[in-house]
Amino acid sequence: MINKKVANVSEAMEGVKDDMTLMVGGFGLCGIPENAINNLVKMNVKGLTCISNNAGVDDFGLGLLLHKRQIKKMISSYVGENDEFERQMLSGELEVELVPQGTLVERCRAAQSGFPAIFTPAGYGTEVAEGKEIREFNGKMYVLERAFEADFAFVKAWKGDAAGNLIFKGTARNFNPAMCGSAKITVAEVEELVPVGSLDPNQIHIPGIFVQRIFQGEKYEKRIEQLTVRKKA
Amino acid sequence: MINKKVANVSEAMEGVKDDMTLMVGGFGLCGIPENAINNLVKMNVKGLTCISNNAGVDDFGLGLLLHKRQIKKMISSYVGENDEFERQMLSGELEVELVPQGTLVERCRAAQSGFPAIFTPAGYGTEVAEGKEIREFNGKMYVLERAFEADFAFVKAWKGDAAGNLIFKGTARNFNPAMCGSAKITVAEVEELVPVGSLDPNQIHIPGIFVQRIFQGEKYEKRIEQLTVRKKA
Amino acid sequence: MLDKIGIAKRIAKEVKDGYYVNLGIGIPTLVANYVRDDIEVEFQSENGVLGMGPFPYEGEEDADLINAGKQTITTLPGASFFDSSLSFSMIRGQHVDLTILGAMEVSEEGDIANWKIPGKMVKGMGGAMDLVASAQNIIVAMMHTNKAGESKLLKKCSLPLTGVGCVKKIVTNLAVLEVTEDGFKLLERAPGISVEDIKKATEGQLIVDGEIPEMVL
Amino acid sequence: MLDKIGIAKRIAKEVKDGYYVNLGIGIPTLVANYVRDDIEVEFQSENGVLGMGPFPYEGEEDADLINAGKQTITTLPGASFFDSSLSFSMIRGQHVDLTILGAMEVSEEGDIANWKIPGKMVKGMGGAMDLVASAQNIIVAMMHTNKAGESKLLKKCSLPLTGVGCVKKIVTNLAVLEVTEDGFKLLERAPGISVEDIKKATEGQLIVDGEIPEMVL
Repeated sequence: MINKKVANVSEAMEGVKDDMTLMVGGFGLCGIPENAINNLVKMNVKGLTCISNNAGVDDFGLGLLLHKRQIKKMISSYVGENDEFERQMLSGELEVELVPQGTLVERCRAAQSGFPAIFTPAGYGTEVAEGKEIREFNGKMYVLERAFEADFAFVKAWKGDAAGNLIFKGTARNFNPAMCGSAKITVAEVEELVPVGSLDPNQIHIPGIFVQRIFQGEKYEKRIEQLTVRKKA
Repeated sequence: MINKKVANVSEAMEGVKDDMTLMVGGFGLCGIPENAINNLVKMNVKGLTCISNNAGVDDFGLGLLLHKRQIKKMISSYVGENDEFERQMLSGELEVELVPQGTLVERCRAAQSGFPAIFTPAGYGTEVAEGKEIREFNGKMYVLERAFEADFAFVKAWKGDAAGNLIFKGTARNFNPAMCGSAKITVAEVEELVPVGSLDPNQIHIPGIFVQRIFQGEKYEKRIEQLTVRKKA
Repeated sequence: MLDKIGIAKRIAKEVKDGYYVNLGIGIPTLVANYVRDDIEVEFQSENGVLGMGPFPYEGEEDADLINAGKQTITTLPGASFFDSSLSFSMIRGQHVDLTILGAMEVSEEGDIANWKIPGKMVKGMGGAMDLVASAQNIIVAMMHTNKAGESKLLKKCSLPLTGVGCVKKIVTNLAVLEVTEDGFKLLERAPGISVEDIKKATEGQLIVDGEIPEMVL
Repeated sequence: MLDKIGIAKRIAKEVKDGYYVNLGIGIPTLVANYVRDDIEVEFQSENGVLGMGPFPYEGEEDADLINAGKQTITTLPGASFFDSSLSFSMIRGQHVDLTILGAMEVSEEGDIANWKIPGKMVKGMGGAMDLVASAQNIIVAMMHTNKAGESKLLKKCSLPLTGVGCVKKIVTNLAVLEVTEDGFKLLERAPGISVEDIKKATEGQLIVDGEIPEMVL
């Protein structure tokens, strides 16, 4: 068993530098690598390009990095619910590449899987396709989209072991699996680091080969963005 | 919950006709849809094109269909361990398209996922790439391979429910997941059909949306191709 | 004239037995509440869940269980979780039978715009571009006119597009329309709304063929 | 001269701490038995398992647990199962550090042929084409000559190729060789084998630079 465990978040972040490209897991605030993000704020690295479906909210998640102007460019599919983001984008302070959600995840997976590019129908006929190769297959039009290249991927899982094996919970899975192994170094933080051998090999979502560093995360806030409930009858 | 359960293998095979293209899950004899294959023999459909990593052995798996000359064309990555196969192929009675294993599974997944084609490095510079588009990305050469088109996919899972959700066991998973939803109709047979709601939604390998029919399989032989053991000390 | 709930109720009638349905944010989310309960339907959300149920009871919400609108949800028996990649395999691979989403504009050729107002508002397309480029069956739920009273059913969309030639049906507060080769074909009027009202509110080519029935909700 | 076990033992020394290794059928499979036990290594098999252990004890075999050679296996703590698609993501995505496989022929430019003898034998390429097109580090394990005594280290391969310019190192019953821009560079001799013996058995360009040490197993 190849041991991927590191002592803490600081050790896990070793090598992260200004101007790097980072993949950050999560959908909205669900399943985001809270420890890694908070540590990026503390490290004060600047000029970052972040590949992440969303940009957090004003005071949580990647919103914290936006607030401190640490992010040069965001590559995302949806960035609503974040006033500071919208302000920086409309004023031109922040570069933004908006990518259809399915394309975003598949450009991650392409990097993970050794594919240089994909043909997807998403965005055909829109400004997303401008300047890109278009091709017809079986009467339908497709856009050629390239695999991402990133320095670090930060993901969050529910359970993991020192071998780097990961299990996600509910819809906190989202973009995290496709980002594992999609950057030069993948850092996984887990709510619970369990002993090697205690996870069922049949039920592992991401095998350890895709993860370079793993650590036990701390103090998860797991904030809910839109609390919707019904009353008990 | 949308109910996919059918009473038995005969009902599951409804609509299978001569000259169709079938995907068949499994690796060697591991994880093959034994009930579906045996029923294809019984139905005596002819002129089939089979997409399957292997072709069974002389007296088991797809070898049974080869023996009865029901297969016109095999699309596989490895067809050793089958004398009748080799004879039919070398004599020209059987058409064979040999496809690199990673390409084979990804052409299934492309069909499942709505991708028309993929660029893969496998086979570049070999006869596999002949007549296909070659393209360089970042200094490396890739071959354009097309998504499969199939009428039926037959897969075998360990557990499943009437919603069509599937869980595979060990290395019997192999090609089965990528074939689910990759043909017009996907038929899953399971060792154990469990009540809906008894599978953990977090641990389902293939969601039911990819499966059109599911049934409880019978009399699994699960033959071992190469028994390798060590003596107890 | 219909309110948002009325639009949701009318669209719910388009949901058929055995359908897998993806609901967009806003009015489409409400559709789930009005689907007949004697048919089998499963709701998919592109962030990674199939078999969504109603909102959780107070105090039973789980931060790890949300829909694409980031709302807390529950699941029904037979549900499954999966990653974003497999989720868009369901969508792009046309395994989802019906997509219902909102729009800022729809053109008479079935183009749709719903993600950007240049210089003013950019929220992003989320999964909408994948959905409209892939779905066989797309219904748009929206108001017939914008806040300024201008038609949202146009000859050509003025805003950046989300997809081209993809919308099949539109349900607004005023009408049900089908997108045909010749333009918006009027199928039904909202209660109390005349064909004349709909003509006035529709900039794109409107086809009125014979008597137009009033919707039954 | 080495036997198959000797070749496996010599290749085992190429396996480094922290390596994920894919072993082909035949001699490569034997390598696992001779890797130092003070380093951390995991074996991947392309049919869908990472963290393979030894063969099972008699009576403990499981038909659902095999390697790519269809042999019954066991797993070690930390192992995982996955589908063929994710398995080839590991391979194609260069997450596997070392690939060891057999060959019928290797050319001095690093081309490899191991899947077909036209008109005579066609077993198929299995995962070999993906492995050789993707791996950064490929070691070929084979006999230096075929049964007819002809060299398998050639100027050009005569058989249909599996991959081009991909082989980095070759371990045969006679020698260890590195594939360089100028040809096969002789690194080590097998016990009892002279440089002259190796020259005779090598059709492709052989580079002998200085004293060639005998292998230490």
